[in-house]
Amino acid sequence: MVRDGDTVALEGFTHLIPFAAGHEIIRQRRRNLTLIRMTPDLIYDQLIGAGCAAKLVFSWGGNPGVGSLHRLRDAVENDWPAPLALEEHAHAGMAAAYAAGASHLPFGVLRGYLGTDLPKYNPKIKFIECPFTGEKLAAVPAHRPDVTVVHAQKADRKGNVLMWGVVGVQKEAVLAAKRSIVTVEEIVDRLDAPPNAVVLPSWVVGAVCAVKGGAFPSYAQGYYPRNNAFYKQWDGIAREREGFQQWIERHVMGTKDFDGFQRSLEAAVKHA
Amino acid sequence: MVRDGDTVALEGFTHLIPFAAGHEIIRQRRRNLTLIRMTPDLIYDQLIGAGCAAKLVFSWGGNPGVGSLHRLRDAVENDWPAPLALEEHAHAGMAAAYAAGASHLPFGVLRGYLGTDLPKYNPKIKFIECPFTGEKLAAVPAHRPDVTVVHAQKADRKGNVLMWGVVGVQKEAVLAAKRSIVTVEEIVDRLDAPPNAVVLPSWVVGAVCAVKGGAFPSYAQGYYPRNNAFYKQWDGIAREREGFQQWIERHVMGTKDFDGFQRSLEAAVKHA
Amino acid sequence: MPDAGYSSDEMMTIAAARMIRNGASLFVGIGLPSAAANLARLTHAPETVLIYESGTIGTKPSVLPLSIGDGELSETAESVVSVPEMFAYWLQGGRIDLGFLGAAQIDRFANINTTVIGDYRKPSTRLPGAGGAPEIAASCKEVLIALRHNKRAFVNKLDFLTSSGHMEGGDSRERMKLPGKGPTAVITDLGILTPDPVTRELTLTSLHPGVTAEKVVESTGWPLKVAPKLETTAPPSETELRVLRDLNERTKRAHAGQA
Amino acid sequence: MPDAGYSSDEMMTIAAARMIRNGASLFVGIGLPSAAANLARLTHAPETVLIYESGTIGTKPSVLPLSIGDGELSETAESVVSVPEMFAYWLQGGRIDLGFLGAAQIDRFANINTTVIGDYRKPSTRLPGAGGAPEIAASCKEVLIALRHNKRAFVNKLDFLTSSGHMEGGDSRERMKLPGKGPTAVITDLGILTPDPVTRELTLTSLHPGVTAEKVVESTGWPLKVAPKLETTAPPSETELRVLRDLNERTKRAHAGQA
Repeated sequence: MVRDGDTVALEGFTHLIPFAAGHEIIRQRRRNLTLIRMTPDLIYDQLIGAGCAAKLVFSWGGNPGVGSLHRLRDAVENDWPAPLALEEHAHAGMAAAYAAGASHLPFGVLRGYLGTDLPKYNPKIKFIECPFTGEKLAAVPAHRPDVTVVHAQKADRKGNVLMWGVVGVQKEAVLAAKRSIVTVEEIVDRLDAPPNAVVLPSWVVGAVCAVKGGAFPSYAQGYYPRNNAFYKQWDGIAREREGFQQWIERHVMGTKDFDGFQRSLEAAVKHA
Repeated sequence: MVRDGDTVALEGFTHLIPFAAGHEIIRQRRRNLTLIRMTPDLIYDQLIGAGCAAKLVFSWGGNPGVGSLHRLRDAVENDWPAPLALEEHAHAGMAAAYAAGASHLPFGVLRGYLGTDLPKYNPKIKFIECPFTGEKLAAVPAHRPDVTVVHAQKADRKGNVLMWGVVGVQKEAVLAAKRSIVTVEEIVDRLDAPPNAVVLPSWVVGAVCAVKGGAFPSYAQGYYPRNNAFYKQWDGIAREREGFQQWIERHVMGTKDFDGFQRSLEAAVKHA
Repeated sequence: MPDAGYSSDEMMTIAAARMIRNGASLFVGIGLPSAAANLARLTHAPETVLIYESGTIGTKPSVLPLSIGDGELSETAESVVSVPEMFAYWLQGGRIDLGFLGAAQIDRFANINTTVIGDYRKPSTRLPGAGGAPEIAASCKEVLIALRHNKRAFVNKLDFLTSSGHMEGGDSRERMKLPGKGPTAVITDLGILTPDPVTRELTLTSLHPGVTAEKVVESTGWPLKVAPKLETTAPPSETELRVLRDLNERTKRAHAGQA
Repeated sequence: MPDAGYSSDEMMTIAAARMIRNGASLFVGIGLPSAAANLARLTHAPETVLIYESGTIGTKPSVLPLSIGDGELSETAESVVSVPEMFAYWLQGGRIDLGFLGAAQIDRFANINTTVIGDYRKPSTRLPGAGGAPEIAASCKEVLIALRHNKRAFVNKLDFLTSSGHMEGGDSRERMKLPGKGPTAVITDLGILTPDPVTRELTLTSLHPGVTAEKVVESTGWPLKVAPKLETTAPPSETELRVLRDLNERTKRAHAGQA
């Protein structure tokens, strides 16, 4: 469902990051993507390093608590493996842009960006006046991805999706998109969602696909914890181009699916 | 905490309507209030008929599924017991105004009011242009009540509040207000809130007060159902001024608190 | 029609229910829209997704709710969201197939009034007002309207335009950039009116059994256009009548014994 | 300071933690802010409400999270909200007492850069970027900033202004109508700087034990003002050191054994 040149959002705020779906995009050798994501994280470091991206729309591009995303930096600083255009926001602006997209509004309004240099480099940040008070507020155009991909804990057999814990902007990202894909830890007979839970009814979701462990090395609350050690290891894997390329070839391109990827990683650990 | 002349929002969308708090405002003979509420319902019919209100900010003023709010109509059509200024919106505009208030934005934006006569009579509905696409969108000023009152199912001993089911605009109304009061069905040792539940942490709530049954004749999910029969009876009680006044005198002014009100209503049913 | 075996209100509800496509997402108001939507769900359209503005999505009530937020709606819903989310992400989001409205007054272009009879500032009758209707009328992909047919309701000029139909007809709705297509049918106790594809003026296209075109024209406050090929609405089937009456009976019992 | 019995980073974290008033609501970033906030919560400020931008409100983690959304944050939170709600209703809503930021560069008016070193379009070092910082800096009632003190960080001119401090000093922040008061202290591994009440220029007001004013001035990329009455930061107490080290030890163990 992802095509070359698409604008794609893979969301999940530290939690439920759709790594399995990201790997599949790499395996399918998609090119020229505009990638949207608040926190690019390891998943976009991999997509960028693998040459899938032409542009990144984001607000914080680091390896949380560890340091840099070396593939992102290499693309920005040295155009490797290809130049990467940046459309840079702050989190508040990204959140407002997704919410506007979900709301079918052309723009979102926020009290933001005042005094910062971001509007100088991102023409999509403008300032408007309140029609009642004259106050100056920031405006950002709505995000409307061609495809949004998120990972969730459960779906029922009809395709209704349930997620809980840190839910980030996943709901907004799905509702803002033209098409959407949800990978889930498991498909169950009954969702048994608590009242007011975050549920995506089947009729607003394009496709649902069970991928156990599909958020690794991020986490799925109630299923497995964040693999903080892998996040730390990534710093070494991605620091040099060669090491990164070997890793991607061996564990992503060299495997058929996410299950294969996980087995390949385990084998590597055993032989280390 | 409610003073004469205040702008007051008692919210609860068909569910968890803070009737007990409304009665207390009537008992305290508050005057000159600006009442905000999406659906005035019986609670505002009572406040208006009792002479507490100078202005009503609303979007739908009926007795749901039954018919008119006769006290509201009498105030608008005949200035009884006092003239009532109207600031009239649609639901979408009211919801956007509360959300803007909770967000500390001076106004909310919506795709609304296009083609309708409402902007002709409500100068607080304006139209703005999207700075990116030039599209015409409606803008409404944020609601910032002096006091918001809501009813919820539970609070813990620290004052954290949990509500579930139809949660309406209660969270937004509380967060938009300068002061807030929450009545609850019960105070418990532990909230045991499910993940992502609607919780108001104690530090954003002004006061919490246990009033068992305090949403009658609306309902508190998990505690008691909506008393649809009373909603139907209200049509007869409120149709004529005399009948309404007798009812308010006997059951509200003539009782000390909501418990007294409920006993007084029960006694009336037994003698009928 | 005392000997038809059904009332004209039943015919209206059943005719309205038939317009609901199975699987459609449906934004439902209280009263006839709710009855028709639930009738459809219990007969030919079991996969219909019922949405009430209280925030309840995909609800399956066993009785008709009196309010749009009765407890059963939230207990049987697939998802219950806040009211700001309902209006922003769901209705304005453009994901609702069909909106279903009632009205106190309607004009020839299916614009409707639910606000006042008489002058806004000194009304002879103050009606409940807009509620969710203006944005339902604007943002749902299609809109159905149901109301009883008489000259007080079908007026030459609205006292107040609460919710936009086809505005002044022709392409005036499109020019105003309202997102949805607007009203596609008006179902009454006498027949069915649909907008002319070009002028968008409401035209009588179907008569309920036993009703004459003259009766409908007489009950309309403007010179009503009548389609050259006028159809007759199929009478209620046994199943439709039985399911509707059962639903109404269950509803009556449920809303009685409490006060 | 090899014989002080604590490191300069420990002094910095502890000095930062002391600035947190018990009961305050605190918007916390990862790294030193998170360590200081949790240290405060585990010592003198048990009622501190910790808020991470992942949507977790009132969390009580037993170890320091590596990311701002680790599972323990949501498991121990009083409430977990969506990210759009966090930024709109909570941060922008103006209900957070204290924001706590780090920085790669800071200028004399406590404006900070976390975006790039060098030219934006051809940076020598691409940093992670803004994240939540610009609106934390704008909307929290007060802001604390913590970073190591050296000339690469304390610069005469920022390469990029990511988050607004006191802008050009004086009343320039107020004139820009930023909602919060802005930075009230900068805590480093050498001492504490606070903005002059009038000019808003950062002034050295406290030295950590064993540090000289000359050393701080030398480590600053502009001619640093030094307060006439320079205080000395109280050294870490035994309790502070023990709780911080326990916390770091627990954290290290928790983040190791998984991959």
